Amino acid sequence: MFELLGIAPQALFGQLLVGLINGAFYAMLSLGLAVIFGMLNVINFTHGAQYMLGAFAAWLMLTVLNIPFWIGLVLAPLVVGLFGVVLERLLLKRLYHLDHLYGFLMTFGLALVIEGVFQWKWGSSGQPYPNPIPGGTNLGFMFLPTYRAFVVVAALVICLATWFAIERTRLGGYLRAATENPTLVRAFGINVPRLITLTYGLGVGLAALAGVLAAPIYQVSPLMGQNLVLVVFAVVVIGGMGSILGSIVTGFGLGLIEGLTKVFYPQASSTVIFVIMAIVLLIKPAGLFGRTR
Amino acid sequence: MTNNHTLRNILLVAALAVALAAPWVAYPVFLMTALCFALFACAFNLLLGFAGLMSFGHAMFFGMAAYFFGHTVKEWGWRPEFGILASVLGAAALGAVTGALAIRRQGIYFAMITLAFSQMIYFFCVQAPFTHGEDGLQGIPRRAFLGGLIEVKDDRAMYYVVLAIVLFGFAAVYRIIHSPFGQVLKAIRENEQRAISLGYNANLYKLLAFILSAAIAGLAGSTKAMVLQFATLTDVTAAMSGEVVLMALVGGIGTLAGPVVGAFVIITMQNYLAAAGEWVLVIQGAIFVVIVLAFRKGIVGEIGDLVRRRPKPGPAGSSA
Amino acid sequence: MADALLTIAGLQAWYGESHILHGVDFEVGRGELVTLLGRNGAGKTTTLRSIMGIVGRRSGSIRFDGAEIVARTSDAVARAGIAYCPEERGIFSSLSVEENLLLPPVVRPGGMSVGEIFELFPNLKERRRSQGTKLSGGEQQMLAIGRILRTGATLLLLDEPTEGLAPVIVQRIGEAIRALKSRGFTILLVEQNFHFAATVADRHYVVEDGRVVDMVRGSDVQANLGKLQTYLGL
Amino acid sequence: MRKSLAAAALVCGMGVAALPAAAQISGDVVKLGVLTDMSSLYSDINGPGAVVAVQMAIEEFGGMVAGKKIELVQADVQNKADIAATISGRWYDVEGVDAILGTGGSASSIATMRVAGEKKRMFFAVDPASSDITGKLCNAYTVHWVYDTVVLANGTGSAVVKAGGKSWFFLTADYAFGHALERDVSAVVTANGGKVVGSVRHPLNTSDFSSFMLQAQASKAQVIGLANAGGDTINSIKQAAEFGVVKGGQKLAGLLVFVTDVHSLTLKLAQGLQLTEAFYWDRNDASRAFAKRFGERMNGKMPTSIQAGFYTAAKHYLEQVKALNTDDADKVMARMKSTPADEPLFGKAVIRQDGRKVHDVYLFEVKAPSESKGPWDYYKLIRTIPGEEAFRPMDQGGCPLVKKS
Repeated sequence: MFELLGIAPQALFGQLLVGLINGAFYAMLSLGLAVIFGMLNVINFTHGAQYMLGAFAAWLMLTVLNIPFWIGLVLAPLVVGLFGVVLERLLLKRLYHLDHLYGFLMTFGLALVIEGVFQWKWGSSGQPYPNPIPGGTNLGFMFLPTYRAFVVVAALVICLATWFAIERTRLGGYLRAATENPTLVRAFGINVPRLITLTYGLGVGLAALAGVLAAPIYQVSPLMGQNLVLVVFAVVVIGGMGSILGSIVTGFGLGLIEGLTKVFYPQASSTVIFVIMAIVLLIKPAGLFGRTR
Repeated sequence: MTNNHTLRNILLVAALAVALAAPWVAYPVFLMTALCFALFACAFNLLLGFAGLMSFGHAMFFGMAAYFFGHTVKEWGWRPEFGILASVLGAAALGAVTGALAIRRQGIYFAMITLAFSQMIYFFCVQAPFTHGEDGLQGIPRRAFLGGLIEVKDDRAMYYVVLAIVLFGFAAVYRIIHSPFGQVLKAIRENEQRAISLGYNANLYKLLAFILSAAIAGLAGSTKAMVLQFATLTDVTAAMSGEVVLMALVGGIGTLAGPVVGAFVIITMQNYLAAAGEWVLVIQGAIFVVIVLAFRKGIVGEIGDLVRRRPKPGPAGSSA
Repeated sequence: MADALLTIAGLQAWYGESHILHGVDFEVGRGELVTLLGRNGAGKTTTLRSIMGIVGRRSGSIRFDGAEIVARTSDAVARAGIAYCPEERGIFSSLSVEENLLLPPVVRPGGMSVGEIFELFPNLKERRRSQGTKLSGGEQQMLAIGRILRTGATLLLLDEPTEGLAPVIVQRIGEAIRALKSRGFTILLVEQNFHFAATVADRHYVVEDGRVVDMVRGSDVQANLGKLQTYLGL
Repeated sequence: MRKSLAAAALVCGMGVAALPAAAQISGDVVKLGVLTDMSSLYSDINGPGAVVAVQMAIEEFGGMVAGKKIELVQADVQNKADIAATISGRWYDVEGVDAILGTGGSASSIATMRVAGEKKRMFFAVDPASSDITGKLCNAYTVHWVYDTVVLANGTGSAVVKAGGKSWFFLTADYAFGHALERDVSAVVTANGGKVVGSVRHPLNTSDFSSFMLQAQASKAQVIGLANAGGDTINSIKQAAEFGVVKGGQKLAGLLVFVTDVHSLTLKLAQGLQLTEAFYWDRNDASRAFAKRFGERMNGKMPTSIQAGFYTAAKHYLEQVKALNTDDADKVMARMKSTPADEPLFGKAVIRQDGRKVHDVYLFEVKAPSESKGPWDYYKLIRTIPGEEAFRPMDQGGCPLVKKS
């Protein structure tokens, strides 16, 4: 059989596919983080905790209120997004005129509090979320679980819908303009503070949506998003800050690269993104899709 | 201003007295650890507070220096003072390499490049056999200083050695900030273009600041390894890089005393809040939120304001 | 003036710790075109920004169309019917020309239609799909003025619309401004280019050190030329 | 040198024993310290439950031993060796803690061990897995209480090979624990006539294992050995089910699985998994009674083997103090090592010269949902593995305390 670097090409194809699926999560998470960073100038260190909140909200809805996955998929991000709105109104809005270091300290502290409270209440080993669409298809080169196929499609749809909302609608235009020059946009009569609140809610909702999608695959545990922010922010930086398309493409792309690393040098699979980030920043300072302003 | 100077001198003398008496009141190993972190935070602050460069990977210098120290002293049988010297040089060399690349970018990009380098260093430390991975490089012997002149088996004796090393580090930071070099750094922080147009090679200054900061972080890391007799992966993680940012922020960026106070606050929290068990992190998180909302200039910054009683000084006004 | 659209009295403004305006007083009549003249740093731009509510802190009185607006946020000022074209033009690079044009929301009826704006500035129509910042300086200025005409605002604040532009473009901007005036817009113009200002304005206020120190009618400009040149350091 | 140390300790012990029989309790209080992971990845396995377990042991003594009060202090080690070293040092030196139980991961446990050795106080290594604790790093004041990597290998590893699982593929967490486990199990597998066809090392705290599942499937190995722990193990098992690994005819061997992990996975996903534990709450009347009391305080959660270990370690220590009328570490240690223990939860046990506590361990299989009669009814016993067979013989560990005869 023909082999490439010791791996059968068909096996490699399977690896690329699962890499793409993981990339879907990066894409959704980095999208939210990028939108928030663009608008609020805050690296939302609570992003991982909010991803966890999404998964937990769906799990609580299922176990306590008997709300099925498909409704939870819509409801949980709304609830968590609303929680984000409250956080923004109560706390984050006090920081916009300050250096983004304070945003880091605040969101980092919030993440500790949120994760700690969930840890206290539900312990560390996580809660089971049953797979809503079990089973799968044998593609010949691999067994593809139906749910994973759903995730990658759903993520694509969500990413494209977000892209469309930001790049092609009026509200998205406000958002892009306010990212560049919030003062002027406000002087045109647009309620920028409300736009910021909405943006934060949207970003948080996206994180929560990714969390709900993750719940049936990974264990729903309080620390499931703990180390995610750094990786996801690296994706944003590689894609080019402020570029929506960049976040999406880079998210999927890095999923692929990480997937390949898991085959050829698995130990390094959590480091490879940072290596790429360093190289990209040194060669193309504004990221792959970023515009230098 | 004279008033402030007198006050400052009184505070300095008082702080020194407290530092000398401390090991007879508090647990010396805890104090030594906190001192090492204080120096680490000062090194970080030298870069952020005075050169305006936010490094998100400073743990690589701190942690690698600890490994350098452990390896030279334990495996090669070096004397501790040479171990420290080697670690400082090693950290400086690492700083030179990473800094030369990182300073080509600014702001958040600079932070992300340093983060990327520190993640690579972390990976290296997980893989390299000499670090003993998750177990850590344990059981570094405590050897007498200066060829047997200063015995350090006793924790209190060790404390005074550590105090001397750390004070030396503080003095170095103080000298750097108040030298013409430090003035140029501040000028670059305020307005890089103007500094360049005045004929300063801004990149060279930034690189030097980065290397000095790395070296002092290395001094702190190796001293800590000497005190605790081990070097572990914790010291090279991104979490540790984040912790030092927190120390500087909590204490007050751009003040000399701020990072020291911040380090003591955070290390004390970790050690004494630990009894709160599962609530440690929640309490820590809540404190960070409160600091941002209410004591934004950090502990030292806020106290400085109270003392000066000025309505609204400029950002990062250096005090102390 | 009996029919003042904008009346400013005792306006003070600060950026952080620096006190920029020390009590500005002037008024603009309905349908009038008034300029603020003065040297660099006199406080002209700050006056416009204070009216819009985008300075650090301000006090005094700004009455617009009968209402006190000094305490309003900038979006509320805009919705009251004041539109602002900043000195740096503020074209958004992530928006196309058309998106830039359509960005400011309509705050009240009576604004110009997109078609009318394209008539006024035909260049924009040709380049409607381009990225906003890919336009030439003159086109960007046209876009910056054009986009605030749709909103139904009655008072336009234009900050140095001719800065850095070639004379032929300056001339076209001048024509456009006169057309806007004849269409009934009230315009408050900040200008360094005194010769340009003289061709379009009804009245000129002279700003010095954060205060209005003099007022010259358009018809009296020739008579007061020497005085004005001293003010402006020409 | 080592001999003379041991001799000195012995002489010292005899000398003190000759003194009048008044209680020799340092600081007039017997103080236990629980230092473990309270807030992070493994806190369900040890954590707050460990503190409750030690409290229960103290209460059984009525809070008093040898006429003195028993006190308990606790702290979160936060997965940092720094904190383990400073807190344990402070506890021994300043707060007069007589015995520490804990202390989480291997780096912090090894750090605590060294402090205990230096201060000559008791340390019960209850939760770490590293077999080096009673191997080349051993010291005279540390007892390794529940399990180690060798036990896991000898238990699950040999059982699975003997049941016909001859070819293995390892999914190994890329750190010391995972490497040790893979190494020890591989040795057992080869010794029993099996072979290792491949392995993949994943970074600690990986959440997605799909790529590794494909690799494991491609290896065609009969058994996929999970040389990881906690969330990594849970996620591996969960995703193995998702990718149809077990349905495809391959078997999973969870090398370190706790009852809380199974609870978190649910029987549907965990069924059929074979695992080795030193304690299971439903094994006998005594364990059930203990678990019932524990559950009353822990919201109905059943104790893990680690939490049970915290309980028995505290109890065993206090019994020695009671018998000897002293909390002198050397004497307590000498008695522990010389007197075999027999207690209801872990059964007959000896504490060897190298600090290893040796007791029977059990090979369990996780029940199918249909077999389970109620909450937490998860395991069925497959085989009892005698302690001597399960643990590494003392002379193979390389512990310097062991006299070469």
